[in-house]
Amino acid sequence: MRWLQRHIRPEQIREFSLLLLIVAAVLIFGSMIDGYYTSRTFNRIASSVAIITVVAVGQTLVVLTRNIDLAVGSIVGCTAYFTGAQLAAHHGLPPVVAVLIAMALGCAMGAINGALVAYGRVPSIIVTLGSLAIYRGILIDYSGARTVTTDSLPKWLIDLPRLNFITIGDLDIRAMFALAVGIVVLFQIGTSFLNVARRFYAMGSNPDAAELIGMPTRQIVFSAFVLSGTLSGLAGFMFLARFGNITVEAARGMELQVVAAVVVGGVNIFGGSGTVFGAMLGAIMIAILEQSLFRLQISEFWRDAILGLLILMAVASDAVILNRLRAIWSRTELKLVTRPGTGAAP
Amino acid sequence: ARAEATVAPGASVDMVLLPKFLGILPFDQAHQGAEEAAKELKNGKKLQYLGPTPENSVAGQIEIVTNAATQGVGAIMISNNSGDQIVPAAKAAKAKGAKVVTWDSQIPSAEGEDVFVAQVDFSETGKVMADMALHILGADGGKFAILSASPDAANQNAWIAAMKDALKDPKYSKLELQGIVYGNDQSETSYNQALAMVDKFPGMKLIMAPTSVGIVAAAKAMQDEKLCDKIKISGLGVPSEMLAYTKNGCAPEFALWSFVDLGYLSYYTAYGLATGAFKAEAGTSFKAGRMGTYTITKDPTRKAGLRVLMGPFSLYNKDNVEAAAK
Amino acid sequence: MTPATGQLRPIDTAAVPPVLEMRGIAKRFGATQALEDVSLTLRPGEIHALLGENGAGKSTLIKIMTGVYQPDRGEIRLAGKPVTVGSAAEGQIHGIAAIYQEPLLFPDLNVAENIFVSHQNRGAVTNWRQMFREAESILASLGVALDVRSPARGLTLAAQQSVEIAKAISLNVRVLIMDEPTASLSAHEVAQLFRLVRDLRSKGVAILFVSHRMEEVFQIADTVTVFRDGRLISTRPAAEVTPQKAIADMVGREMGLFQRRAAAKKGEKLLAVRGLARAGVFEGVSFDVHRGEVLGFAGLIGAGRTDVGLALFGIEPATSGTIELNGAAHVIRSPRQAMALGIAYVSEDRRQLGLSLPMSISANISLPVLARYLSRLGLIRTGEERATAEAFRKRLSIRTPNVDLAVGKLSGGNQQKVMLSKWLNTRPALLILDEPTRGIDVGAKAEVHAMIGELAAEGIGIILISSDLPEVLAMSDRVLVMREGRQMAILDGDSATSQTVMTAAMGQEMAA
Amino acid sequence: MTLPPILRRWEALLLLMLVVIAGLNIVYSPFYLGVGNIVNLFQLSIEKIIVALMMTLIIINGEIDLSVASVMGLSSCVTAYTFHAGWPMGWALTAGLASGAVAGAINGFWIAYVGLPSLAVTLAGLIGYRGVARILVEDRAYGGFPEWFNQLGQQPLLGPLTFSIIIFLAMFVFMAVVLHRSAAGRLVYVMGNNVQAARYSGVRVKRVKLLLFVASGVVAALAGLLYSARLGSVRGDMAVGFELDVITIVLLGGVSIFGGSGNLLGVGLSILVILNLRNGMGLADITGNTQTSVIGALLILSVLVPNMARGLHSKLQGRET
Ligand SMILES: Nc1ncnc2c1ncn2[C@@H]1O[C@H](COP(=O)(O)OP(=O)(O)OP(=O)(O)O)[C@@H](O)[C@H]1O
Ligand SMILES: Nc1ncnc2c1ncn2[C@@H]1O[C@H](COP(=O)(O)OP(=O)(O)OP(=O)(O)O)[C@@H](O)[C@H]1O
Ligand SMILES: [Mg+2]
Ligand SMILES: [Mg+2]
Repeated sequence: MRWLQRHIRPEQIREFSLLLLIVAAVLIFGSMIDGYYTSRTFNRIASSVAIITVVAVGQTLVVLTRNIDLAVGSIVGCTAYFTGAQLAAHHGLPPVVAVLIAMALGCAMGAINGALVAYGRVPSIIVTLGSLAIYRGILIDYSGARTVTTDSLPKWLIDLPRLNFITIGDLDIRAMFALAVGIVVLFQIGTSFLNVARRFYAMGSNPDAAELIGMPTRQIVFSAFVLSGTLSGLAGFMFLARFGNITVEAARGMELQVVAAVVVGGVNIFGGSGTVFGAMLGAIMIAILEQSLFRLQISEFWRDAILGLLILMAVASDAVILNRLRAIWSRTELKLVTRPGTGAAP
Repeated sequence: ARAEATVAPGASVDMVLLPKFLGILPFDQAHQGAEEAAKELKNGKKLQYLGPTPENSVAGQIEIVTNAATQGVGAIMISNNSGDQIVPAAKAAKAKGAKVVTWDSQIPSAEGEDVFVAQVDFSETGKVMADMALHILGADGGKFAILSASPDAANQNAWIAAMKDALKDPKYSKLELQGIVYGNDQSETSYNQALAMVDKFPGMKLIMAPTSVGIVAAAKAMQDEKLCDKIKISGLGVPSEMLAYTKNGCAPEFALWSFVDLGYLSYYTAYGLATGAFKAEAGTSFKAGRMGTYTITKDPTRKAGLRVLMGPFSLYNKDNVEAAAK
Repeated sequence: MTPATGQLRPIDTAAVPPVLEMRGIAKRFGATQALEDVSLTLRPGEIHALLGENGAGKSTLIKIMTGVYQPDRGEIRLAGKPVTVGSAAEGQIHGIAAIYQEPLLFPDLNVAENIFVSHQNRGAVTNWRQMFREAESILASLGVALDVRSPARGLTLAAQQSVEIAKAISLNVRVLIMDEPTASLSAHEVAQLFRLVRDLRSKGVAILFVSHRMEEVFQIADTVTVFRDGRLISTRPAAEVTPQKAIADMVGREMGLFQRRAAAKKGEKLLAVRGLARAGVFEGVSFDVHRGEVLGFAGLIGAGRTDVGLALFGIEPATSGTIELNGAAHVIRSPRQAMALGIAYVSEDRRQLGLSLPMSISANISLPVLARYLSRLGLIRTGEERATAEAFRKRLSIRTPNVDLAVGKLSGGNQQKVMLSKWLNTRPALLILDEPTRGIDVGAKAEVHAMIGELAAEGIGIILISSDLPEVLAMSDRVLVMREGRQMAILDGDSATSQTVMTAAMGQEMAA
Repeated sequence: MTLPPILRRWEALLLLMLVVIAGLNIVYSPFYLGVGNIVNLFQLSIEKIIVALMMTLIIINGEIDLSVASVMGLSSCVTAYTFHAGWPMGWALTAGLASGAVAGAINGFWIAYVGLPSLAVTLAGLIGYRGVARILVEDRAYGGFPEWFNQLGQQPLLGPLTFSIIIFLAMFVFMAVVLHRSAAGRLVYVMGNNVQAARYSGVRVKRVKLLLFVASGVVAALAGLLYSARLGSVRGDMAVGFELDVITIVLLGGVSIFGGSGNLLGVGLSILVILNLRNGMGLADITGNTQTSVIGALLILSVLVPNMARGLHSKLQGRET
């Protein structure tokens, strides 16, 4: 226990508590729904989580720096549409190039947001509320209200959502889900160990101090937005692959889903704390609630009310658990600290 | 029947074409049709194609109608997404002398509306959908569910009601409606809902989606999950978007009407009313250019209100979808 | 330039060329001329003390050195070459680091990371193990034992200050600037810190040291520079200055050091606390406070004195024990209740807990008793509010152009005075002062001390929590000593000496 | 903070924008200056701007309420449902307002007493309250309200002014006094700046926060009812998505999203700027996404341009900001 308390912080345990809540939810729903524990349920949830997660990773980085990116839905929509249109026009485009196109476009859009926030010193909520509308407007003008249809897309793309990464028993891990998990792992490691990435935390934790000790605060904020845009671009590509039919309305409103995932996942909306892993758990939690609620034999019209309640419960119980843990930790901390005068052994 | 009114070209009337919202294909096709009619009728004023964004549809439609009235336009053509909530604005527009023609989706109470240009007979829609279901599922019938747009779409609700009505006919006794689900006319939501329906409704053999967004999303979902053998898709769809699924058997049969024609006819109707060529009264006939002669009748699907019935449905299957998709 | 810039220095470093020179620096903030024609020279291996009243411009000069502010005029020379220090990062590249008056930690990062966060060349990857180890050893050398893995959020001010110091010494700097580093440290920690500072001096680091505690300055400084109203008054070797002289330079007149407060007449019993405890934080605290009495609270950092204050004020209510006020027992659960009972608590952390920095001086002063300023319609009578603030501005000589100014714009010491005003304005029966003179200059300190005397004489009971031992000894009728959340002793005025207090505060080990 | 300087930079900028926009409208649209149009200009967004007034207080307090649009929907649906269940209209309206108070109290409880972030709580509210409205009305549309109710929403009451506009004007004055002159307003600012300092000063921060959210719920409910009166009919999707417009108005008004600063004068001007801009574009037949894009660009530029000007200014002076 002592060892645990020295090496694990309550903030890390919060992710564990969210994991517990997820398990609890799965058990409860499993007892209420016939045939719940199937690979199909897993796949439903996994594939609906995959895209949101990728965007949520980027959003987490932005939120860590005490900003918010509300333009992600529009960026996903734009990249999905634009990449789809390119693929429809040039069937021979290699997959890698398609992915790069999507990411480059997302990156550019994120860079515009980032430049306005970091160098133009415009609050992020204002910038991204604006670009949310502007990017969507550009898309509508560009598209002329056409839809990118599945049959205009190359076959490899249409088959992509069904591509398996590995199969364990009868559990298919789809490539897209694996990609999302891979990104989470990558960024989780990056944000825990890379000094450059730790600056996101420092910056959000105390921007004034960051400025005073000479951190390149503008670059930090800028790069968070660029990463968020790039990941949204990648998500746009995944969106295109998964849904095939891309209207100009694609991914409208996704920003709220993503923010919900990030908040439920325990990322502090005022910056400085939270992890991309947590954000993924948040996305999973919400997806489980949504999907499972749907399968319960309850009226279509009851779903949102219950969903709202459950999200609130998830956030509340998470906070309660975390507070308990913090209390336990801080209580023992007193004993752990050796005060000056009682010998300096650490 | 009275004499057929002729619509004289060359007048200058400000006209507004107002879709539910901007950015999806069928409405743009209607716009095309209306432009075609405008050219034929040599209207001196340019047709305004104005619409709200989807998330602001209701408030946006009301705002556009109100502003159009302020500007004193001659006619407003609305694909109404606001139910009866548009009524005060429409009435105000009429009071300022504008003609209010609805198309695609009507004002349920018919208040504030001169005439509704109905794409098809709404009670017919129910029968057409039931027929397609029976045709696809075969004589033994089976279970099916509906993937609708939003719970607030007046035309969708009317069609679903009509279909429920039609199902009472013993002819369709083998068809069992398991439930209605809403995809909010969003591809992603519809796609996810379609997948979820598979789990929610055990034994479901068909998804009936009377929405052009929902039907493609559902077809793609079934194809992605390799479920096309077990679960078929039908409903109302745009041929060019449905081509692949009809050919590979996921969506063997679906129906629609021509939105280009609908826009064209709506324009003729509104222009005729605004120029005083004819009045919005039951029994009036008029000639609508290349589409021929239409008559204004009482709308049998509503308590009050007049309509011009365009009809009929076009049914699409693997034999004719390719030609229609061109 | 002032005439004496070091030629008279007895130490051999005088021959060493200066590492940092400031020449003719001027800086203006709106109507305030914060600095005017200031020149200062720092040499390797020199501890240079900077003295001045609150608002004299010390912090501003420091921020110019570190690149946070740009001077309006003047130049900075580093090792003889003129440089522009465009940002704090550039300052660091030049080998200049600062510990600011207000700790600047990242609450979400852990202690170790806070220490190393500004290191430019840490490599790409954080080696957590190594970082924890190094952080622990730096803190150990400071004599502070903190859990390096715990986040900085929630650390007491003193602990935060320790982390700041650790942060600065972990950087191998040529010039180290310390803006009131000892303000919230107690004698033991100060001694610890000074050992380190001397260590650095012997390694050739130039140290600029700001403090309002005279005895410390003369204990450690080689050179003493005094500022007044943004101008440099004198720069002299420490050996040639006496505290009295320095104070005279600072305030422009002669003034004494601490005067022991004449014991006021003790009134009837105001507060009786028995066995007060908050689970896991402190326990077994029992004491009385009489009207007109000053009860000092002494102890090392983290001894739990603040926690007792918070319990009495209802912020973190006690979990057991009794509190009696005027003979009636009360369970205090909220600050509001405490205020209704006539208790006021002046927090030690004015930025986080004490003041609303963007709001005006008058709005801050009226806040706890806003109801007093309401008209019959429930609107605030701003005239009245301002009048009160004006009165306090005069009484505590708060330096400000007007009372509508945002508190955040004031210098640290003046902020402290605003906070005192705010609580005096509640007309308390029991006043809990937590480090009331932290970061305020001798003049103001004397004023606060005089005020404590006056308030006691008016019959107010005062609890004075302070890490400034001479202050506690001079002001208190009795001294309560705490250690690790326990009450060690209550010493009477006469038996309370720095010796006895420290012995109690450090436990047995010190007794030797 | 007691009295906002009448024309600080931000407000001056908004005023300038307003003058430019109104000028363009006058020049380019012959219909703009009509009394009917000016009334419409307010009337078409009246519910949003009423909610924006309360949202100003919430954001200055350092919180956010994303559930307002859903509460608008909830109150309309509760009123419609109870009215059609046979309640007299007066009671039905009371029930609608009460539902807003309850929704606000639920938000406030979790935020103030449990300490959850308002963004999370009201996001759940955004989904949940809409859900409750849906349970009540499902896919139905309720009309047939008493004539006086529809009249109230649609017809002028005092000269050309409608009931909603009168309510808005009265609320604007009231809120301005509360925010800038009363103790309550002072507490709103203090808590927005530094909630800990407020707590240490004996402010009952939890209670203030709770009351603020209850007020937000009631105001949103009132706005919802005004909206149903204006439309004459109620559906489950009443006011969906309004929250973003409301927040846009408040932010353009110069209120900091981190709380503690901003004032109602700015928000009032921002309301005028946005309404006039929308109206002008509507009259110029600019709708849909083009319109929202223009407002989005305006939002960004309104902060960016002064920032750049200031940056340039201080560059010229050779000093940092
Ligand atoms: N950012 C600022 N804006 C406006 N005025 C400022 C600013 N910073 C400092 N000042 C003013 O400049 C003067 C010098 O302040 P400074 O903080 O340098 O004083 P100080 O000597 O450090 O005082 P203290 O001992 O109280 O810390 C003060 O009058 C202060 O109010
Ligand atoms: N090494 C440490 N240095 C400083 N504070 C610590 C240390 N370890 C723990 N603390 C914290 O200090 C708290 C008790 O300190 P409190 O602030 O009540 O003491 P204090 O005597 O007022 O000290 P200070 O002089 O810092 O105000 C404990 O809750 C503990 O979390
Ligand atoms: Mg200072
Ligand atoms: Mg303390």
